[in-house]
Amino acid sequence: MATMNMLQAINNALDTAMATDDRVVCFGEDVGSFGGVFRATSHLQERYGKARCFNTPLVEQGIVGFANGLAAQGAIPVAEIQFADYIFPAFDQIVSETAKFRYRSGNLFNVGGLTIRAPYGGGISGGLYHSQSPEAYFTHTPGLKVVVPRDPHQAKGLLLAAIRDANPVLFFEPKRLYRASTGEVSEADYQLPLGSADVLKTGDDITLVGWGAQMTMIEAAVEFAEEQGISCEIIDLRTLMPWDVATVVESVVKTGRLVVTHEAPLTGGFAGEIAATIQERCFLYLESPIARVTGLDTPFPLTLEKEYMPDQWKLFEAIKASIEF
Amino acid sequence: MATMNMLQAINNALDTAMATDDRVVCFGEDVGSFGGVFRATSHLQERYGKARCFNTPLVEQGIVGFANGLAAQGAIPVAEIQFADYIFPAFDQIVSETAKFRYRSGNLFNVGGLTIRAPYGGGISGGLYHSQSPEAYFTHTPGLKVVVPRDPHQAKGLLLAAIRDANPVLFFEPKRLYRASTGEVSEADYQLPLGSADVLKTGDDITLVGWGAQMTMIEAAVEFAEEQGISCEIIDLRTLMPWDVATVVESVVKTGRLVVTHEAPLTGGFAGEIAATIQERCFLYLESPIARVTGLDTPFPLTLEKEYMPDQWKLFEAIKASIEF
Amino acid sequence: MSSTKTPTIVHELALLDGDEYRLPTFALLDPQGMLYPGVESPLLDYDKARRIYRAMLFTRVLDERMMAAQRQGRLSFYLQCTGEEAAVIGATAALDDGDMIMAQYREQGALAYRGFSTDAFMNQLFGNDRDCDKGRQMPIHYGSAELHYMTISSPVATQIPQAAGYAYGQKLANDGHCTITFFGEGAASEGDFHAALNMATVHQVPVIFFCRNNGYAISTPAVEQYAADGVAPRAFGYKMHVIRVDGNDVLAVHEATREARRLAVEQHHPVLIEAMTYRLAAHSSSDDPSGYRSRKEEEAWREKDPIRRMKRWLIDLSWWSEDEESEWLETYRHDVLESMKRAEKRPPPPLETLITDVYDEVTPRLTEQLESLEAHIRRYPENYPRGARALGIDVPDERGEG
Amino acid sequence: MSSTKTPTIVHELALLDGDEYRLPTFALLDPQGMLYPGVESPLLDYDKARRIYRAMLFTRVLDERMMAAQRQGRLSFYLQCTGEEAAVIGATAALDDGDMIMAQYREQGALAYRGFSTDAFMNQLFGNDRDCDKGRQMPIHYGSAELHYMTISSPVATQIPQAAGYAYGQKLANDGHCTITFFGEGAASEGDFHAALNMATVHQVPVIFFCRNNGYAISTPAVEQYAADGVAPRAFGYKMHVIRVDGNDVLAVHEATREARRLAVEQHHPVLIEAMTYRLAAHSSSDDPSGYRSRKEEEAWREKDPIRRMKRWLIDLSWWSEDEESEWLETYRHDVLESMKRAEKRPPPPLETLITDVYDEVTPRLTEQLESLEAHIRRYPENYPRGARALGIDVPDERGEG
Ligand SMILES: Cc1ncc(C[n+]2csc(CCOP(=O)(O)OP(=O)(O)O)c2C)c(N)n1
Ligand SMILES: Cc1ncc(C[n+]2csc(CCOP(=O)(O)OP(=O)(O)O)c2C)c(N)n1
Ligand SMILES: [Mg+2]
Ligand SMILES: [Mg+2]
Repeated sequence: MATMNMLQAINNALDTAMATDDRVVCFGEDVGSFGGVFRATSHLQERYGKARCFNTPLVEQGIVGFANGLAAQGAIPVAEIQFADYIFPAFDQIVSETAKFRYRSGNLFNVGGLTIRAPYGGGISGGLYHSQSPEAYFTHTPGLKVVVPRDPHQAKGLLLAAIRDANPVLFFEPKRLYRASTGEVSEADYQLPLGSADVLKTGDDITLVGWGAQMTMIEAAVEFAEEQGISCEIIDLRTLMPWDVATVVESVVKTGRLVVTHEAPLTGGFAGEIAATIQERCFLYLESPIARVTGLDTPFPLTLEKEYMPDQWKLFEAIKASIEF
Repeated sequence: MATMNMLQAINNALDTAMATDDRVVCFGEDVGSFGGVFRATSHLQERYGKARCFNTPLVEQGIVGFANGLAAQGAIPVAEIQFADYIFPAFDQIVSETAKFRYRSGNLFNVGGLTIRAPYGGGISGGLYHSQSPEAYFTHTPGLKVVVPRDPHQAKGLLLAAIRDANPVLFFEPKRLYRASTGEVSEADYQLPLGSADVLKTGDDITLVGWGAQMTMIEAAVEFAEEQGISCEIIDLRTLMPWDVATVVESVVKTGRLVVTHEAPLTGGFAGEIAATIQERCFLYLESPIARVTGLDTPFPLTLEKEYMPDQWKLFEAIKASIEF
Repeated sequence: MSSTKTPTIVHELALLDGDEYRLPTFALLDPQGMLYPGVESPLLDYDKARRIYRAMLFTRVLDERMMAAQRQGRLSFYLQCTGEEAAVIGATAALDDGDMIMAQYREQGALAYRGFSTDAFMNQLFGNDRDCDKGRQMPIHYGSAELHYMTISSPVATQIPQAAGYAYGQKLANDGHCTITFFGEGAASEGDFHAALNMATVHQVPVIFFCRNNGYAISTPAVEQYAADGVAPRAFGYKMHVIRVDGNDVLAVHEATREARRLAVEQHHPVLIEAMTYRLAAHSSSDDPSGYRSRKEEEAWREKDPIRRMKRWLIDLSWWSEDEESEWLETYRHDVLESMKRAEKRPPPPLETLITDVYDEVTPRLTEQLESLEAHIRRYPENYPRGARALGIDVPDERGEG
Repeated sequence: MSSTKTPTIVHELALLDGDEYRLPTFALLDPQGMLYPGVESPLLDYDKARRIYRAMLFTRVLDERMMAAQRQGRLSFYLQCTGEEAAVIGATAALDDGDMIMAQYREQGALAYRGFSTDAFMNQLFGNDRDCDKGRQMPIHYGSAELHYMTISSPVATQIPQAAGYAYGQKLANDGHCTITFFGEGAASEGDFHAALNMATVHQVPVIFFCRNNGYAISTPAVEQYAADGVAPRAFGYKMHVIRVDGNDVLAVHEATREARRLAVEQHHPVLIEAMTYRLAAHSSSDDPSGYRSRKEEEAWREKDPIRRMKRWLIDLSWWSEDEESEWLETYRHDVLESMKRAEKRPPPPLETLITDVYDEVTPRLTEQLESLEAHIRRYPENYPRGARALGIDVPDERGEG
């Protein structure tokens, strides 16, 4: 065990993946000798050579297009998109190609080896284009897996699982926590399961569902709520696509109340999918409307970022409103 | 009044828009002298000249990038994307640029003049890449308007409103109905309102919400249901972003039951947003879970397309299940 | 520093537009099918020449028959290679059969050359239970792992950067193979083209970018697609090796591709080949070219038919005869018709193919969706004749849709 | 047919790689700031030369002061033009002030030249209630409708096809204006670059594509960005006029851009200019270049500082003096500091700016969201000091966050 921040845990996962399988190749803008603008790929070029860790030209559609082909060939590409905000030039390659490669070819070909990493989220004074949470653009795309870790231990275990999963995975890293989140991380080679949610805390009165950096907001809000005698169950979805419906259903059947949170705008966000599914499956158990605590239906702002963010106080208010409904 | 099919109505709307405002410019792949692969832009080059109606090179990101700049300059571009399935290479220009132009510039600049037209949807033996309904990728994007017409009269009135609206509009045309849907269309210059749903039929027992080609499925299903004595209210959302929450809420408060339908896959589809919103606003009025009748969580198939489609029989079953809940 | 080379400095203002850098076209066979003076023969050996020619003939027959079938309503869609057989097959023949082909959609000739069976073609075209795509894609979206032919994807140009990535994998694996990607001059306008060529030169991958410049992208003529003299000069922007070739001259195409392959495999130099050709048929069965080009133009190109040209060369070498031609044409026509009949009659793919291969394993949610669909079809079997048939339920014949 | 020109036919196989088509660099001032032999002076008139030089000086001062402020924690982010002032300002000065500028982010010099006030810079940098972006974008994302300077957008290269579209609008309006778009050699790798250059030549629009080739895209050196001799040879692929210019030579840049503008406006010929320069500072305040390049390399380029070169030329003409220089530097430093103090103290933008300008009119749902946010802030004002302040609620001072 070692104390690592999330970047170190990610770097360690990449290192482990490259050491254990020489088909693993890491690339993206500035990921080569420099080690990435956040330094997630530090020392990898040094250790594994230029052929397996390299800079690409500044062209996201090329990065993912190249990665798709490389994965189809049988290699295991781990492509970095410098910010999740810059994943959109690669959208066609991801949505039209990555997601549909296996299905359309009747399983003759697949890009299952592919993992795309991208830092996402707000809270770093990044304004419109360094703060977005684009997960819901991908959770509507069958064929992709979408994974978001909440802390260093999760980041390493989930990233290793993502790289080794037989399906293409989008791995969104909460950059607000890159250095802020630290914890004990095993130096061993371990994986955490994809497709399965993590119940962080059990409780009876209300269920809180989130992922990534929002878990810190949920935990803070739950502290307030428990002080008021509200017993909360906390679920980290971890994998958004395909998501663990059963765990959330089981929890809401017990608590009768649900709050879902994400940073992305409300309309069309993934909380809507969760609410729609849960109201259907738990209709007779729900004691109050499912609440969504999210970003506003606007682009991401700068000066008033704090006001925009779905934080612990907004979550706490939503918990109270749900309980008092 | 004249009898027109949907393509003729769209062509007539474009003609009207170009005749009444010489800032209107139409372009896209094959839209020039050929008039588009579906012939929606027939004769426009002849009438308004090559400078105002022209072919572009085969590059969707260029088409929308060019259109964004042209709109910022003050012109009124109507860009065609040949199939909605091919809108993804332009995703960055739409989501990062079109949608955020006004907001990020503090309203110093805007691309409000822009309209992007694209044929969408299945039922034409088009397989994966000539059948998709990508509306939910855009309804999660504040700053865009998303409009889908259901018949020729609606198509003309909504398209003229979209072109003249001060915001960028994505106009998705149900290509299955291009020739199949005919009706009386006024030759006059008229507009139908954006942002407002259309209650096609009032009823007491259950509300059905859809848009575009799904309205024909809803109408057929409602026929079966009414034969069984179930009184249905039908709402065509028409504008998906920003959508008319009030009209749907009002209806569900009355009926207590809601079925939403779209062709796109279930997970992350726009029906989820509607269900999430309505369960929140109508919690105490709902007599059964909100049902979603949609495509499967897979890419769009070919041979088994009929099986995949959310058709009138699936809708009818959902209506019955809701009533019998 | 931006470059290791120091460019010359000048003090006179002069803007260039590249017009001075006109690329010539490499050709060996003249439009009549005679070798240009000074060209030595034979450039292909007997076996390979006949393999190429037969693949060209087969492709022509397949296209004629299937377009006719489409017109009769037996097939929902079709798209011909007609006029471009020399470009596609000549290039394929210059490769090792283990090299990867990532094509656009008009390259059925490459499959024919590599031995994709008539039944394999038909099963895909009819989307039946033996379709390589399991009934998921439109006709002409062939694929074969065995023949190293990547399954076709409709969005154009996406395969171009993928080819660079695939080839990079081949280089890492050091397996002596390269990748060729075919695309139209229209597809070359997509952003993916630029990404691919740039990445391929920066990372020095063994890939051949083969542009079939057939003059049109659906209705859009090449003069509205780009302002330059073709696609080839773009190579200069990436410092990529390039050659322009007469795409209706199978010998020149073969020779150019052979040399490109050598550069790719031996030196990891990517190469751009621009084959100047012409789409003699409509864009697809959905298209009618009379709306955008003249009969006269078509006729002029029909004179340069690549099959006729190769035939003349073969006959001059006594490697082929009119009799053989008739026999093979007959055989191919018969094969295609018989195979079509078989394919039409085969059942649709099983219902579960609706949800398999989305992921490597079926997810719980997909299983639920399939179960509820099955239950639904059992309630309304007559509305889902194919689904019902797939479930083993006896229902009246399907009404023609397709 | 693919081209109106008939290319020559050859029968010898030869693959070109464009290396023979090396583009020279246009320069007028030598690295010391002396005119090259044979170049006639003056090339700029007195007033314009001084306007350019003062904008360069101001930009340098602004950059120094604001980077220092960022280091002190007064500002969240900053990004310098340092080293590239001649390229940006020389080009801007060759335009009409009514021509549209669509820049990447490192072109504050263009705004300085056009008269963007120090306060306007500061208000944007501090995202206060007078920020042109209404506090929505990171520092350095300036914009001015009045000065025809499109608001900066972070995703690189998106502005390049937009510039082609904007210029097409100018051509339709026949207003005698053109558009210039600035971008880095890194941004030129994006698909949008290819789309833009191709569409601009096909549709013949009055646009100048101005590439600042400063050798790096963050840490990525140009040799890992492309394999060719710079960005300029790509023009040949589109049959676009092109010139490569010494980007640290303000006279050459001005001259090249002046001629490009003439071609654009008078003949609707788009032009690509590649200015060879160097980013003397870090990529941005978040970057430390010592991780990827040597001091020695930086020093070599510091010797070619564009401001020093122009100054020498001006002084030789007696159009400038050391005294004037000191005075102006003093004035600019003072201006920037005073203006910064004012900007820092200004209130944040009103709360409603969170929801305005998403659409031309605020939607009902956004109104609801704002109302509920307001109510929330009134419940917890101390947690939202800016929001509370915007609502007129008195709360303790903010704790330093950016
Ligand atoms: C991304 C994308 N945009 C548009 C289309 C529609 N489309 C299909 S083929 C075609 C023209 C392609 O022309 P070209 O690349 O020259 O190939 P050719 O058909 O001439 O062989 C177009 C526009 C598509 N398939 N994919
Ligand atoms: C689409 C996109 N991808 C990545 C980034 C992150 N990024 C910001 S600046 C930059 C490098 C740009 O280099 P260049 O175009 O050469 O401009 P320079 O900074 O040298 O002026 C990168 C990769 C971005 N802003 N947008
Ligand atoms: Mg073509
Ligand atoms: Mg640069």
